[in-house]
Amino acid sequence: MTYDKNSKKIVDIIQNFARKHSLWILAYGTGCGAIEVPPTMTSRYDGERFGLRGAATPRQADVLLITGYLATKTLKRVIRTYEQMQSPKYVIGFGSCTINGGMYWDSYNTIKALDRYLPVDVYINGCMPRPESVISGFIKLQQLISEGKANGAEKYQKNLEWYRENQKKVIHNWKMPDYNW
Amino acid sequence: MREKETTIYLGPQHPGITGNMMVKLKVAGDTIVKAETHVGYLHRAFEKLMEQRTWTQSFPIVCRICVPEPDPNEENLARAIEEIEGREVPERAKYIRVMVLELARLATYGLWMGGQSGSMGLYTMPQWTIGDRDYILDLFEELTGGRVYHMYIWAGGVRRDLPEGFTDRVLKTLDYLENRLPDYDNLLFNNALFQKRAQGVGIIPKDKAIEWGVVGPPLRGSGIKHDVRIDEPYEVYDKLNFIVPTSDGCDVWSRALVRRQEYEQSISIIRQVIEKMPKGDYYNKIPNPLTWQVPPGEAYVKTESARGEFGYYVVSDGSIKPRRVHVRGPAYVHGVSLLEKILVGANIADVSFIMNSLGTCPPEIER
Amino acid sequence: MDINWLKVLGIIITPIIAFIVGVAYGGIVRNITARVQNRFGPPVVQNFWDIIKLYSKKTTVSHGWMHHLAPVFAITASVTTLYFIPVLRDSKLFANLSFSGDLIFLLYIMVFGSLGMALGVGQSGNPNAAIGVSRGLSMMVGYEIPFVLALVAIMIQFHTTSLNDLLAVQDKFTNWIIFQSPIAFIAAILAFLGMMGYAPFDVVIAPAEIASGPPSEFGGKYLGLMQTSRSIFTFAKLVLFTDIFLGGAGDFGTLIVKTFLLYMIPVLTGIVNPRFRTEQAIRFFWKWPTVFGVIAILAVVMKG
Amino acid sequence: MISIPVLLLLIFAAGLLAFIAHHTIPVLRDAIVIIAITIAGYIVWQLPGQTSNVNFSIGMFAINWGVTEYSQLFGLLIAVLSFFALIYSSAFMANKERLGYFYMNFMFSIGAMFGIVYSQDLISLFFFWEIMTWSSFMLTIYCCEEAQSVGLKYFIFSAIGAYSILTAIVIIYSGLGSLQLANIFANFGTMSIAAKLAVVILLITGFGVKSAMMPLHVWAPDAYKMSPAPYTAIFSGALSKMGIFGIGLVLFKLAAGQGFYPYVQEILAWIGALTALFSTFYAIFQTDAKKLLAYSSIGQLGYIITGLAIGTPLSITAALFLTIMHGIFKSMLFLSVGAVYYRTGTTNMNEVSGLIRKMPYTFFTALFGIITVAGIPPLGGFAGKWMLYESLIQSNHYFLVIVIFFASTAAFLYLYRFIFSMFLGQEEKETENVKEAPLRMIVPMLILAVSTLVFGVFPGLLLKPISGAMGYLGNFQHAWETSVLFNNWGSEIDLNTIVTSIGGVFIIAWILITVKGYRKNRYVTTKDIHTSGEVPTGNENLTYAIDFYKPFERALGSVLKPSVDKLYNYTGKLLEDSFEHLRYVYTGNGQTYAMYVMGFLLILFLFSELIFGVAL
Amino acid sequence: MHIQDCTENTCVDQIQKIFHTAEVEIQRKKRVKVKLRLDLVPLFLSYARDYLNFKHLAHISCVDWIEENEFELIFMLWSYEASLMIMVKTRVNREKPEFITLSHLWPQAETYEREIHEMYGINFKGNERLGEFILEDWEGVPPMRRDFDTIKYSKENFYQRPGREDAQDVRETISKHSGEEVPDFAKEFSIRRIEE
Repeated sequence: MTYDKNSKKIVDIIQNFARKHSLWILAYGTGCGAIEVPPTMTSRYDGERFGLRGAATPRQADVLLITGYLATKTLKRVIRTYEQMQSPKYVIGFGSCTINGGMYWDSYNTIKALDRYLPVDVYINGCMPRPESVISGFIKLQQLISEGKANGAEKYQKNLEWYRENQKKVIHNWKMPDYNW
Repeated sequence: MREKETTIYLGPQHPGITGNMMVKLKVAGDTIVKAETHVGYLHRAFEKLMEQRTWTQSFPIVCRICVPEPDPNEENLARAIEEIEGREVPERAKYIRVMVLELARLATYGLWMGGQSGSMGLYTMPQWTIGDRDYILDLFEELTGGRVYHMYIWAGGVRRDLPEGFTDRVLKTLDYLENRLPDYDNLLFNNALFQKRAQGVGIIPKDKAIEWGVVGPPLRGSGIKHDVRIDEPYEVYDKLNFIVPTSDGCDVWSRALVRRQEYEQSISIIRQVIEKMPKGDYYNKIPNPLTWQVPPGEAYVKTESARGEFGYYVVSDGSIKPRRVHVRGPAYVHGVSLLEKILVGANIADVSFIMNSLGTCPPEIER
Repeated sequence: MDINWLKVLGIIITPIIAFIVGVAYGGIVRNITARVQNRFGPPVVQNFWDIIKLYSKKTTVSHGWMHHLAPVFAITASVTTLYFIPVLRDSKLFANLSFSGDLIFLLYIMVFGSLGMALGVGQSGNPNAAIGVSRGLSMMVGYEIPFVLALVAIMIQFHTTSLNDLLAVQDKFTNWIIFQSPIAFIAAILAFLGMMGYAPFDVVIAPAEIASGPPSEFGGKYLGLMQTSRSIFTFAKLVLFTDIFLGGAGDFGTLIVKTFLLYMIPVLTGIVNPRFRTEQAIRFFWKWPTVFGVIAILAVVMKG
Repeated sequence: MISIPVLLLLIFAAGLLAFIAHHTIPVLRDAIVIIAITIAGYIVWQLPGQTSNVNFSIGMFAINWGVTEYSQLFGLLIAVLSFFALIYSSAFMANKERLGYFYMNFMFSIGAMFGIVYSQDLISLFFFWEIMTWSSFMLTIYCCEEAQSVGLKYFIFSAIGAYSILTAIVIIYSGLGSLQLANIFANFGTMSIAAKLAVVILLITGFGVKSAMMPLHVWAPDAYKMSPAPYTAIFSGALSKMGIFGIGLVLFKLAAGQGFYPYVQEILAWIGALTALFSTFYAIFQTDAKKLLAYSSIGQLGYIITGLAIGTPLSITAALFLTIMHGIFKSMLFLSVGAVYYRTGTTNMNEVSGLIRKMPYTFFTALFGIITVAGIPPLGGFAGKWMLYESLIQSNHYFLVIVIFFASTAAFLYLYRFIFSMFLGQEEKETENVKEAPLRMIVPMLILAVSTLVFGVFPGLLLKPISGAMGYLGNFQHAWETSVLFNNWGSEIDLNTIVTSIGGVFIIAWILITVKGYRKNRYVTTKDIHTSGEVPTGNENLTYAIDFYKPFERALGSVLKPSVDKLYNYTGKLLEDSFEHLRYVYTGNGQTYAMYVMGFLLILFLFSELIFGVAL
Repeated sequence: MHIQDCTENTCVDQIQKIFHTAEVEIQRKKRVKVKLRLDLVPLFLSYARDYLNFKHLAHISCVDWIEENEFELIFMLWSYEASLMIMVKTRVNREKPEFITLSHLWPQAETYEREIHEMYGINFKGNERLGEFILEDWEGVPPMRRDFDTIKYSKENFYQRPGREDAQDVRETISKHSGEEVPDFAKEFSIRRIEE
């Protein structure tokens, strides 16, 4: 399905509207940014107002929130988890360390640029980002969805080889099931 | 040949895990036969990075070691440097440090209450406590500029003085938190269901608690009165009045009770601190941070964090960079060897519950 | 063969109404929960967006044909249950197939969905899902006892197994069965708590323990169909209880009020309680609710 | 050519021929038995038209064989199940040893069952009963060495049953001077009350052994487990029904109308219900599929006994309906377990899993089996269970209905456990090369499976003959017409409303979910599951199998489990001990056994005056 | 001999009485530093645990003194009764680093040893769970050794996003690259405060 802004069908508009208003975040605290997710979701900032909700397993989730730096050990799990999610799926890079390594730029165990390994739809910067900026990141994602631009899953599928090459460069012992679709 | 028992991966991507770690469970039915903790998902090599940074640059790093409660890390590093260097800390800075540490403790207990009840499906409690914890973070934000990571406690004092009227706002927040306590009690601590689930679960016998190296509330929940604030008073804790609650149940319930009482104690400590806080310098100036050399030496300093004894072993070889900073987080023992032991025989429904009661925090296990 | 077109119409629109009401209830419940939790909560229509989103997922993972059929079993059970319950009293349109809406049949068809779901869940081979099923079926055995006891007490008291007869008995406010046999109502409502699956009886879908249990391998349209079925089933159960104990409803306004009030019982219990362990939940049902059920039967039998 | 002696002769001769053929021309063996059972089936089908009874006498005993509508019901069940079981066993047993022995005993027990149902006098009934016991005993010990002790246990219980029946026969003979069933039924009321009660209790005990009534069930799980799968199907499907057959006769032909009848009814009904309840609990915690099904079988027979004992027209209809359905679905289930055993070599549910893709038809059979057992519409079990509940409520047996309902709900647990462990769950390495069972095994299973659907949708097909059979038992015809089921939701022959609504919704939902984006379905293996982001290395066991119902076990915990367990262990140990002593007496040798029987009869004759006050 | 209330001084005396070769000093209040030969350490630790009542093993640490070609192992023991900590230090040869496990004395020592083994490559004989602990599929020099250069490693192995060398606002960099607007974080959300 192509998302041309001019030739959007009414079905697409409804579907995108529903997608936009129902973002289920996978319960995966990959890094220290996970500490700002509970405040975002709980009573003070109340992310549920925007349709955000936790999802327990990747099968049910829409958004993979990469909360901060990824150790290579975690990267492997994140890739596995991402591939188990069901399209359309979105990745939000959360915190400076997903953008350029942040304060761990010289660490031997963390990746420095998330979008080399997974298709990132939205980055939220800061170390760590305040709940307000997290929500603003989600609103940005919602905008992208309603415009039909948040198609990271298709990008990943199309450029799978490039992503795989990058992933294998970091994960030395690549023993993973294939991404079969 | 496949194994007889079923393998269940609790984590890293699991709603019941605290942080990013994995407990590989072998279960027969829903009883755990063997538990194996796997960590390293959050390894950022802090200790290696600190060897690359100057002493001042290390402060932003250490606070990221324990995400829920970063201040004991700063406190530890600052005290270690002060001990090696012999640097004096102004009295006011000590009081401010205690205030910050206790506020951090309150915030962590708020998070813990949320986690503990969230792990057994009481989702109203996290909504309340984490929302209320945010008011403490507001104070931090005003004081330090950061909600979570403060980088406030530095060698020689604290980074800046208290803003105008800050203590009043602290007191106001404390009043609010204290008024919320009856609500928490009604919802969680007086809830018969919580008692039913928590009693007799996750037992750490008293003698084993000593043998296994348990610290903090789990140790006090097993009836051993050990608290760094009393046994080895740092800053101004020896000038403050507070009790160290203990409980003899050895189970999740008694650990919860200990934390519940400490919550009140912390509020009272902060009030005392504000009352007794002297005027004066807040900072004993360090030399040019870029060429600041700490004389050769070593120090092991301890702080009582909300989850227990936080130890730092710092070695300086006289250069501008630390030779070695070794962090001993409380969860280091709780999360790996202790968890593996007390999960055996537990019900699968209680894994997350027990983990929360131990205050497992993976980033300080692997750093 | 003459086809009763009114009936056909009823058959078509009843599930749709049940779906809309059920999903809207879900949204309202999320809002009420949010208010208790000191926040605003999502819009009331949030659950509709969720379900539409699930249906519009582009890919769906399936583990085989039994997995594929699991939500079908679930929705079959919920829609059929609804069909055999008189939704409105004395209504031709909404009587559906409940010529003699029979309690025994309902007891049966209500568990059909659980078994079907369990079979589909089983094919995924996820141990968490299997644990969830094991918990769910055990719990079912738990709450069925007081529920059946309560229903049998009512059957004895009114000498009927038919819902329509029960509705006929409750012709005015004071004749509601909740007033006529309150003990049976207590037993039934406690079982009802377990049936609705809110805390403290949400052992089946315990996220922190078994990663959402049975649905953990379901996503996209499967999860969407399951949520649809859950909404319909919730509504069906509420209508059933309203019919049995609260005198049914003559019009939709009354029905909404009664079912909503009834729904608030498990919801509000759930908001302020943690969950039981499975064995604690089962024992709970085998303790007081069962005692109440037995008392209810004994009371009826003694009376004559 | 269509008469009972021909039928019996055919079966027994086929058994002997198969025995001989196995040693000379093995190919003929299967053909002989299948042809024989086919012809036998035809004969049974045609028998009611040939109403002539067969009378002859051997020595002092007058032998009388005849067909009633009641016996015809059972005769047809036996014929059909035996036919399918024999076709199945032609593939299942193909490479086994001692097949002559197997087929001979198989045929003998089929013949004996025919003999039992068509006997019109007690002597031939007892004679065939003993043949049945013997042949089934032989097949119980057929498989292996371990089966010896199991067989002995079975044999002891059978002997208890046999002696009970024999004693009853003696009492009847001493009281009435005739062993013709017709005479007995007519004149039973003239006997003394003590003798009548003794006869009823003894006969129910005797027949109850075969139908595994609760205190007498101990032999059943092990014997079912040890016998080869095709025979287990007969064992549970048809042979246990002989007990039901007998109990039916005793209740309605002998006990009915006597003063103690209501008490017998109540006690028997409760025994049946408790049998159902406890065997369900035991079934839940089994790890062997055949044992699980055996306990399930005991439980189902409990329902049937309860139904019979209640004695209202509707309950008897329900009981007989369940009898037929149980014959079908339990054969199906045992046959499907047999198919799994054939391919994997185990019936331990912890060892096999994920066979659904490898053995889809077997799974289909098992699925239909468990849905039928669970009594869920639209399959066959529904109408029977429904009528049972309704009759219990109508006859004010409220606590019975609760116990039975509880047992029935708890049955979901073991049914799910059974199908989950074997067919669902992870596909494991050990079962990688498993194929679907051969056609000769699949076809009988599938036909039986489809028949449950047919009888579920059109219960009238069964209810009509059952109604006839009930006409024989008493004046109970057309009882089912009083049921709500057929008044409100169906016609005389089908359950149109229920079936249409369930089927309709099911099919519509199925089409909707399948059509919508069917191509976008991504089919993945069972290894591709949510393992919290980890990738299992392959040695991990991801099947949740052992202690499946641990929470339930724990919940039962102090309430029920230990006490019942203790009781069971205690009685079990007591029995084991007594077997040790009995072993000296019963050597398992036919001649000694015959000698004992003769001795027992002699003693009875000699002391009858002392015991019964009547000289024989 | 069981010492209930040992202070710093009695503790030092006690240790020196038994371990003559040990260098014992009071570092500061509540800290006693003991330097020992490698082979005496297990003996000393079990002595301290059983006789001096230092029940709590707080810490095992390791420092790489690459200049002296030695690893330093540091054991921290705490006595609940005496509120006293002793720091036991010993040196291991860097070429063939070996020590024996303490997991029979303190179960949690196993975890510390696993980490030190992974990070420094010291082999603790008798510990069965040495192996992968924190790192996964690590090849080469144990990372905490001084001769492992983390900057070089990370530059070689990881893609470094250009533009992070000088201190600049990340937001501007992003917006420069993708041409998007700078995100407006000042957007108001209705958030409660205590004062209100």
